[in-house]
Amino acid sequence: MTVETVLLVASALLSIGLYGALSQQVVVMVMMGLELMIAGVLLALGGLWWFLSPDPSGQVLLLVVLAAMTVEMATGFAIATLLHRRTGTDMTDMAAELHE
Amino acid sequence: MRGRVVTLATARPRVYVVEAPGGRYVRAETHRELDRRGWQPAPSPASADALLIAGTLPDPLRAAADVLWSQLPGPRARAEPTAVSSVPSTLDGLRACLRDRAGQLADRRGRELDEATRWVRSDSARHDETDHDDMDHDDMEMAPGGLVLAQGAPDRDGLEMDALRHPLGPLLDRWPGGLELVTTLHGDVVVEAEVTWWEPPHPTAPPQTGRADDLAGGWDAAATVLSLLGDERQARLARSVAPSSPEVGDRVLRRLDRLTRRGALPRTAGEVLHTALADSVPALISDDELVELVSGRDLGDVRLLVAAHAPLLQGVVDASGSLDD
Amino acid sequence: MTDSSLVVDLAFWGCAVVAVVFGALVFVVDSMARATYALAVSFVATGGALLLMQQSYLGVIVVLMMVMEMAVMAVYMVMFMGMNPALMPMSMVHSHRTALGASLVTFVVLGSGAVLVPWPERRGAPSPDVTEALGRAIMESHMLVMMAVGPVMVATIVVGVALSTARTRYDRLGDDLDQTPTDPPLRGETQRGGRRRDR
Amino acid sequence: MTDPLADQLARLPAAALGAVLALGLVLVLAWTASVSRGVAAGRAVPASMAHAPAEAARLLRQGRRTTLSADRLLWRVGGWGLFPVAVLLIALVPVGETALLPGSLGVVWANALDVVVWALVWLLGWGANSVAGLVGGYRFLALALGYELPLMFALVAPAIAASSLDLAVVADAQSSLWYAVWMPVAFVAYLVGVLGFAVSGPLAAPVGSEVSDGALAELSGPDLLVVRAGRHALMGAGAAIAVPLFLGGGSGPWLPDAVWVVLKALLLTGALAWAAGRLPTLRTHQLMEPLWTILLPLVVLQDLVVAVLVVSGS
Repeated sequence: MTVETVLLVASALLSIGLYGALSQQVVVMVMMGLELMIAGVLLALGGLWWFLSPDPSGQVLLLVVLAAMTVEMATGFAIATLLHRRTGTDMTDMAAELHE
Repeated sequence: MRGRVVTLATARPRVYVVEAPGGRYVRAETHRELDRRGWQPAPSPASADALLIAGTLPDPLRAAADVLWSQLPGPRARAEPTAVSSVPSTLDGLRACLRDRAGQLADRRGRELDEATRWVRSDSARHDETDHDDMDHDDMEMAPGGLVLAQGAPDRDGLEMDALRHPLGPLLDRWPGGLELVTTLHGDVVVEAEVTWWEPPHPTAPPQTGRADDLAGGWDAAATVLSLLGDERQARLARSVAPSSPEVGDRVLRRLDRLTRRGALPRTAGEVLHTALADSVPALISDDELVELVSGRDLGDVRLLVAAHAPLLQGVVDASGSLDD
Repeated sequence: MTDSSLVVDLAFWGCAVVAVVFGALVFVVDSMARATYALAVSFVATGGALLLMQQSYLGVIVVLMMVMEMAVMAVYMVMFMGMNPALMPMSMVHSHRTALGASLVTFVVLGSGAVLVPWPERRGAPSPDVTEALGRAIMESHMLVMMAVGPVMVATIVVGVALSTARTRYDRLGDDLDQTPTDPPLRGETQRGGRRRDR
Repeated sequence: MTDPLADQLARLPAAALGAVLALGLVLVLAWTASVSRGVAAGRAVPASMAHAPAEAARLLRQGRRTTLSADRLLWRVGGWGLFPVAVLLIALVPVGETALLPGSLGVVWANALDVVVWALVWLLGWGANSVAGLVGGYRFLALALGYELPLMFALVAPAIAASSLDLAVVADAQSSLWYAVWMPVAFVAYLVGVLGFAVSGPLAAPVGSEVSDGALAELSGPDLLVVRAGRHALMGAGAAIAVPLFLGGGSGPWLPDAVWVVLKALLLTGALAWAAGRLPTLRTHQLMEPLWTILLPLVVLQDLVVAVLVVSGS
């Protein structure tokens, strides 16, 4: 376990998440892609913190990332429910058509 | 050693008790006999050792009984007592069958494991014509298992939910014999229901009539409700109540009232039981009233409501005599 | 580095492989439930990797939060996708190639960065109790951050409920909030001024 | 390089012994819960004691029920996961000198483990592909949201009072007065949470009889056995965690610490299981309001009171 390997794993997670976020049609699946990306960010920050400068402020940043993740999920679910209620759709493509 | 384990394992078999049309008295006696022996009824066919159908099934339900029978994992035993007096010997027979190693082995070898699958396949073939087109995912109409997928419909909260057709009965434990209630579910809430009654092959006469029996019907319903609430202790008390033991009756009644007050029991169910046990015989319930009663309720409430009203249902009364006799 | 024993290395690679493989499975498996729980496993492994880097509190919080969140996520999945538990072949992707290309490029760029950048040596040493240090940080020097996170969370709850629900409390009880609630809560369609049903 | 590894290997026998002891303790606690449940259901004591072995024999002999298009992998994960979660919870409890899994974050780990039950029970209901199972799984998630927040805030109270998240430290901090005595609301909320993740008592709606045992409806044979044992074990494990959190850990006269921990856990398990057997199962929608609007605010208030007392005391 070195800083290089941790970052390598983190970038793998981030890339898989990016693929999901770009390619999936269903809102919830897009959110899962985003979650995976955030997992990569968490791991990268954790690794950088531990291997480069393990003082407490770095951990606070991680905590903020975690909080941001919950906010993203909660709002995402709420918007997905709203969309579903309004239009019966769960697809990003159809949501895009709404403003046309 | 093996023999001792088998004896231990079959000391108190779990019996899945189903009431056939008109089989009310045999079923009630079966439950009382189970209590006497300290056996517990099985809550579902999956965990049951034995299937007991109380009363005589009409021919069209025979195939459904076979599907139910195929759901018992085995070792398994099956019986259909038709008279109150034959219940104890039937239960002895079930246990003997479970202990018969050679017989159980033969049963396991001869089993067709996919009876339920075949049944669903033929059933979904019938449903195919009624399937209407769905816009976007035509290819997803059918799951690989051959199941029909649910269609969406707005639920009571205005959110689109899957609407699922889910039949309750006619072969279900703690359920009035012969009643088939086909519900349409949103999640677990019943939005629509259709009632069908299956007639007994020949009318069965109640073993006794008169006021004593009226009360027995009420106590039987109370016992079923308590059992559905998971309170087997009080259910046993309710089943043991004869009109001659008012103290026990009072205890059960107080318990029921408390459950109603605490909201463990739907108020309607609690009230009708209270009326039947404490005051007078409540009015009979027509099929339309039954549908009205269950719609908007969740699946659990539906079971409790039907159980509480069982002695008052028109079809039950027609098949096996009533509280009004 | 200092604590790179063989055991820690093995555990880290175990966690890493699980995290990446299950992360990929999210977009491969055929059922929503499996996809959701694959993501949960991936997160648990990420939490495990954080634990190995002595960030016990964050690691366990990641495990706790993500299992909870995925349990709820599964409900949304099923609700919006309308799927039964059958393993159903599904492919709901658009611009598959672009996405694949973009993610591959990202991986190559980030990965080579991770390997090629000459990372500096560690400055400072971790405090003996990392969790306590974190607690002191958010309650002393970085208190402002936590004070900001709190209201944001509350706002999220309010926004989430407001966006997703169609009812208000007036739907349930009408104008008179002292009434006992109906049982069942509401019958039939959503109705304004909630009709009371005495059952 | 070899030294740490050899170190780890040298610790293996002790760890294995500890694991066996934890497993044994979980089994005893689960059996206690089962006996107490039987007594509450009106069975005689000897019959209640024989109930678990007889049911085990019956279910081990029983075959497996198959359902159409079941997601067998997830279904089995859900069922067979419950018991290991209980074992891990027990491993966190400091018995005597140390816990099997000691650490400065025992309280948070206990919380994380009980959240795993969310996933397992839902998977159990989902995997079978049956209406009763799904109803049970969804009921559980609704209830879980209701009981989990009070449970989390209940766990916070002892941690504040002892200024530590380490279960051993929390236990030691109660030498003068048990936390159960001066933070009763948190204790009650915690016990409600235990009933919740053991899916029993008033919170047993997910396996309610009125929906054919809900999440358990399609289980048979050994699969059913491990789930039933798992539920009893979770109740025992929840009670065991309450010992260092609220009941003073190993403190007590005459007997060694370890004995007191086990004794308290057994007594609490028995009491909890008896209460669970006697209290009626409440319907899910009836529980939502009391859990969210009464219990949760009360527990938060309890935390506030504890925090104020701790700050003013120090």
